Amino acid sequence: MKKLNNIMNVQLMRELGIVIVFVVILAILMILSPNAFARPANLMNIFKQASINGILAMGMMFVIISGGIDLSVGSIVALTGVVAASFAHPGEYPLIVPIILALVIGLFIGWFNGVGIAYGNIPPFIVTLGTMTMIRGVALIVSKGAPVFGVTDAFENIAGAFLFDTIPLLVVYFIVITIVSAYILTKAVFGRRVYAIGGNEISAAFSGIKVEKIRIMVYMISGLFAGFAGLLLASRTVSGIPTAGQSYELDAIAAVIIGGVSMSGGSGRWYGTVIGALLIAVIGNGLDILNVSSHYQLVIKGAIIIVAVLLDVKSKERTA
Amino acid sequence: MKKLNNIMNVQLMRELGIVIVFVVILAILMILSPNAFARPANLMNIFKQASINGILAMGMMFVIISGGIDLSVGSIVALTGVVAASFAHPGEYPLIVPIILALVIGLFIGWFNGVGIAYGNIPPFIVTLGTMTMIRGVALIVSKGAPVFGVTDAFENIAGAFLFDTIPLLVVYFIVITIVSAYILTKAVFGRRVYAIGGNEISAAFSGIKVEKIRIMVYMISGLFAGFAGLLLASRTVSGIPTAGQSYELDAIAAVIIGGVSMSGGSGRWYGTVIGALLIAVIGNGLDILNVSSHYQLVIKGAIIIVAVLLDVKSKERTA
Amino acid sequence: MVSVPILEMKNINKSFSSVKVLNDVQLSIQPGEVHALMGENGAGKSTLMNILMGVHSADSGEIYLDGAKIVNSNPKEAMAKGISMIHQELNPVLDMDVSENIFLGREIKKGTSGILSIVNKKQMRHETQKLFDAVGIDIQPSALMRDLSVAQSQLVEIIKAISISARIIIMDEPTSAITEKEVDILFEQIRKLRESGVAIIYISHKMEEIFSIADSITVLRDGQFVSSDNASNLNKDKLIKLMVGRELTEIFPKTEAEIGEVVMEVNNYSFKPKVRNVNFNLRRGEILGIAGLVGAGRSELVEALFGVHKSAEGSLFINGQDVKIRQTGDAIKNKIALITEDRKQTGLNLIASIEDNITIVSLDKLFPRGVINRHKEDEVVDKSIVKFGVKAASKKNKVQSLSGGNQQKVVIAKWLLTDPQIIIMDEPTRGIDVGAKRDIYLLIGELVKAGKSVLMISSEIQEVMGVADRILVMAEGRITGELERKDFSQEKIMHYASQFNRGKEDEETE
Amino acid sequence: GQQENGVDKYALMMSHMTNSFTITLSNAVKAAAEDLGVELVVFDGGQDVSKQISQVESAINQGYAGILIEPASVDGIKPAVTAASKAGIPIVTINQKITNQELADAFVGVEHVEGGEIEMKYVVEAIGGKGKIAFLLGPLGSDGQIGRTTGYYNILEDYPDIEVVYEQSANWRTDEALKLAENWLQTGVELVAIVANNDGMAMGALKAVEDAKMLDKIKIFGVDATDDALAAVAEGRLSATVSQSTEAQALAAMDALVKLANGEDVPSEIIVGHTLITKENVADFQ
Ligand SMILES: Nc1ncnc2c1ncn2[C@@H]1O[C@H](COP(=O)(O)OP(=O)(O)OP(=O)(O)O)[C@@H](O)[C@H]1O
Ligand SMILES: Nc1ncnc2c1ncn2[C@@H]1O[C@H](COP(=O)(O)OP(=O)(O)OP(=O)(O)O)[C@@H](O)[C@H]1O
Ligand SMILES: [Mg+2]
Ligand SMILES: [Mg+2]
Repeated sequence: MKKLNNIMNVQLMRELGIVIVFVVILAILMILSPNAFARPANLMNIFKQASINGILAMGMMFVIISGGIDLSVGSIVALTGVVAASFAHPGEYPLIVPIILALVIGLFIGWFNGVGIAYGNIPPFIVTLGTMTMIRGVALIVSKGAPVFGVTDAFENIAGAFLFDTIPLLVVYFIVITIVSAYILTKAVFGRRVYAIGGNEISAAFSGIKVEKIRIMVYMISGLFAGFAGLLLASRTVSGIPTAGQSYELDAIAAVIIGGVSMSGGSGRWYGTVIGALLIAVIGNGLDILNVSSHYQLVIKGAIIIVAVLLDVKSKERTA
Repeated sequence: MKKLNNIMNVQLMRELGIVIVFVVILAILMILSPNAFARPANLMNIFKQASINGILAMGMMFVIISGGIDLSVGSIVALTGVVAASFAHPGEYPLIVPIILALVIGLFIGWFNGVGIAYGNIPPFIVTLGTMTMIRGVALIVSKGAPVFGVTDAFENIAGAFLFDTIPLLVVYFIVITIVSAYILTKAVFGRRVYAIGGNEISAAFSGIKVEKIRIMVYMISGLFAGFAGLLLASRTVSGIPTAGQSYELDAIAAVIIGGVSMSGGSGRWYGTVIGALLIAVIGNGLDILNVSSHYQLVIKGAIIIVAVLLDVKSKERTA
Repeated sequence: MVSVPILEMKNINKSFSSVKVLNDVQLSIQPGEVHALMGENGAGKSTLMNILMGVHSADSGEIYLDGAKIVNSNPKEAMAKGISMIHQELNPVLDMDVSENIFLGREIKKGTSGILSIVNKKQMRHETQKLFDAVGIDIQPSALMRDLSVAQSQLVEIIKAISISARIIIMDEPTSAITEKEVDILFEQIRKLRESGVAIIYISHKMEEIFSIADSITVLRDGQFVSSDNASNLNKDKLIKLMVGRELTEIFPKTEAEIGEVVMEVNNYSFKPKVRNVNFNLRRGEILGIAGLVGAGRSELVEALFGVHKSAEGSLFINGQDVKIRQTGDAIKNKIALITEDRKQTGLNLIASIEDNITIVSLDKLFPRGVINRHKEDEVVDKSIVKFGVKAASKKNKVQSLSGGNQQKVVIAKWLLTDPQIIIMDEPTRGIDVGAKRDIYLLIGELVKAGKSVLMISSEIQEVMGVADRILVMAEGRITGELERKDFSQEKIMHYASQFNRGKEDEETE
Repeated sequence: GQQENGVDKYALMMSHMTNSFTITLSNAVKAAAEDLGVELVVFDGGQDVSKQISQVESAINQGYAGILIEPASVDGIKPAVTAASKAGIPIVTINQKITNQELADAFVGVEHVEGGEIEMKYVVEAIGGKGKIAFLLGPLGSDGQIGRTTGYYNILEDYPDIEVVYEQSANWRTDEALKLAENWLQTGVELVAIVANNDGMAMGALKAVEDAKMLDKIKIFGVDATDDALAAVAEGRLSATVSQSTEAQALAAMDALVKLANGEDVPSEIIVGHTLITKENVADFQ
């Protein structure tokens, strides 16, 4: 019995290292700023601020577990936001049109990335760097370089409304997408295959897995989530901004990797990614509240990311 | 004999796929714009514009061959540029001071990255994302957020002068750094070990190679080259700009990967990286000269990168 | 002749995540002896050697070299003290050439400026060629490791280890991927080394090898020291009993199964240039062996049949039906399984759990609605683990942490879970201990008894002869001979296996 | 508003803090707050509207007496402004009007269009009303870029002999502007002026033109009156820059915000004019 207990603890520590780090950082911020940081309204606020990056990170997680990378998500956010806003002017189209358009465009770009990688055999970094550049251009062309504004109230409410008058819809979407992603990754056969192709593509192919198909689907998921994030950002900012979403891909990748997913693919847990996204939001919010000047914020933010992952790695090593 | 010839050609095609793609793109641009693009002065201009990215790419190449990634180079460029410019005001310090400072700072940041990765066991993406953020903050703090200007003519001449009145020194540096890098990578023991740890870290360790030491040195090279690039950029723009170098890391990585170095490490040739850097510069220059509008430039640039690598991959597959 | 041992390991203890894998183990090696280290899969042999090399650190225990206590904290330190090792899991740097791999970490330099001095490539290739010539191996020093076969890679590893002028050479299953011709080369080298006073620690699951080369034998069982004795005091049965803890009768138990109708017919199968116009058929309840020398194209043939190579040509009939197999999924649908020869590359996802590996091919069958039921999966996997005797602390552990033999069992478990009709096994017993080998032979027997058919590639002639009902022999991509069980003989197989020129002549007349 | 040590706390939301203009502006607002005896906290939006919205939302939770905002986007910031006015917190936009300006309590600043017009008027004069010119634009879609470029074309309507041959974005960046100008100079087109949306890009163009030894043929113009640009104007290398009268903006804005917080009325629009800076008057600004 004792042995079993031992093993369980070790396992927990191993997997939850980053959770502990996260809790410690939360605790420090609460002590430093009990009146502001720890207030429920602010905690809800953090959740809200984590949502868009969290949604992107969920898609990115599939891609990285499969052994790839998706740099195009930031540009997808911009393009889908611009297109959605263009179709959300009062009295023109029903609300469903911009929603569907954002999702379909995201899905399509993801499909394009996936095909380039799976059938073109082009490195994921190059394909998605290429689409990142191209799609940014398309967003600028579509919007003629200027933000698209004048959207309906209904459109604004997509991200701006509340559930039960208390929970921002943004947070609801984040939670729903997390649950769906976690389900697919851990319960669905598809998720198992994503891990398999990331872990050893050749052995996956020998095991009858259609590697190309899975690969394309993974990028489609990332594209779809990015399209949804673009819709949400446009709704939240009540406009489609062609320069929006710049370097969002870095934050999304960082959330995933802070959460313990390996860049080389094949491993990682969904809740790590959630913690990663929350950690990034907490740092930003906490430093703002502590009134750290913005230049020093960069230094501290960078340091916290490194130290958080260092502690995670070391806690795993100790228990290994 | 015929068979040998055959093998030679296949080998050449395999390795030179991207060279051919490059030549084709050059030819197209020459046809489209014979009077402007094809002029010797412009060709030298392209070389000049490729230099800073080329130097960063050379350092990045070592990192990627060793199986890592360095996102911090753009921020290093900013910090070393700001510091160098601060010590280059007329009548304050001898010219050697800003030069040494830029190189030492770059080297130190590279060392820090390397230690975090080799001994901290933190994923390269995280460590260098962390330093990228931190160093950007430091650059802003040091410069108080504004460009540092008022440098000596001697400082301006570091990048601005010419060799034999014809070859810009920038190009000379790029060539020298390329030669040194190529030498280290292909001829020196150190280069073998970089390939070895990138190709199979375990096997390298089993063979008695000090993997940690090599890893740290690789990041130091990248940091050193980035420090030098920062010095050159500050000299070229006659000021130290704390926001300079943003997303330079993406261009450097792109140059390396377009040149055929695999993101997973262990393989790649130096001249591929040179071609990669030149290709990026050629695209930018060609589109500017053809006066393609900024929006469409993005679309075309992204498409060319994807297509270039696709053609490279396919030509290799056919001959393999 | 008890002199001072060149190496002594005393009271070595080692645990991985609180699972004890070495318990007070001892080992004593005399200079100039070949000392076999024996034990079942997972007994702790590789772990003990990795501790000696400084790859792992022991939890407690001492190591003495020439009577003086030493500590190795990394392989470089061990190598500096004259200890080198051929690792069980091959570890080439794939994108480097052969000579660079052989001299990895100790490159021949032109200058003396440390790691910035020039590598003398020419000299390295020259020296490599000399090493190869001296033992009669035909591999180009300038060839990329990536382009070598498994067998050639293993030869390179062997040459690499013996070219380091070491006083102690550890050989952890050096012959798992090579055939008798190369084994002979290796043994010749081992004898030469022994004469010059080098001590060899030799690990293998091939009994014949042990008794032909070993001077003394130490046996481990479940991480415990069992015994250490002169080889002359032991015989095969005694040794097996020490290893397994019980007697094993009959190494090749042959189950008689009823051989029925043709289930698979292969017509004119080609995957050029490795496989040329292969024709054969396989019957229900039959064990069909494929013998041949390394590089004969046996693996490529079965890979082509399994849909791995898109450019393969030819027709295939399963139960009389013409089937098109364009991808591995098609083969699996037609109830074919392929247990590949290289478990690390093609067989397993090393960073996934034992459980995930075992069920990966059968997910669609187990969970037709696409949703995984953990309880059901656990049940199925528990059964497999018991059935195939996979030794592991938990099914949630990564396959990576298993001993080589246990990894092989996971591959077999994974494929048999798909309930295949035709089971192709490419070197299925590579790296497997005697007990487990016998279990696999028994399993093959059970399979054919249940009306399934087995196509088995093996480079161990004894094994094919012991197990198969019929043997095909391949050379240079063609089937050069076919033998019924009553006609089996080593000479005949070797005769067919070395019919080289036929292939070339055909090529020229084509 | 909430009182800590009896001093009112105000928030300044900057779109970003990474160039001379934003740094000067935030420092000037800080100085103005100090003069008025109130506390000021500066937030950096990092050029990301959604981040700026989050910051305003946080500030509303923290009980600031008033919010001064330099918007990261003229449209996108609307939800934040709405939330502030709902919470009864006075909000003033500075430097940049927003689309739904009526939601805010006041605007203090300049009109980018006017800045562009002032710059272009001087360009026209300097080149004698004809010739080929090139535009260096800020990030496409940014308010400064759109406003100033519109200003350029407003003036050019009356000058058919001036031809805009190049119009590309260098994203406010010196190095990009340098490359772009170098490439333009390769084409052999005889430019007489390069007109930049800001001084950072103007300085890049200046370097390219000087390197090509063509400063006698091509004149360079910028906006922002950064220190290095002023120095270049004084040396006669840069033809002109346009000041956004940063200090005046800051003072007026802080003053208006404090008045609003204390229940006083202020005009809903306080426009501070741009000032053209050339060699003649540069000494007054250095
Ligand atoms: N890195 C590791 N982490 C966890 N367990 C390990 C690790 N390495 C080995 N083990 C376990 O230690 C035990 C001994 O393994 P080892 O590889 O030494 O066996 P072996 O005697 O070499 O077997 P084989 O004949 O199959 O190669 C096995 O149960 C194995 O699962
Ligand atoms: N040039 C090569 N490039 C890549 N893989 C190769 C190459 N040559 C052989 N291999 C692979 O190595 C494995 C073993 O090769 P080997 O030389 O044993 O060939 P084989 O034809 O399979 O021989 P055998 O008849 O012994 O099975 C096979 O899986 C084969 O696909
Ligand atoms: Mg072993
Ligand atoms: Mg084989």
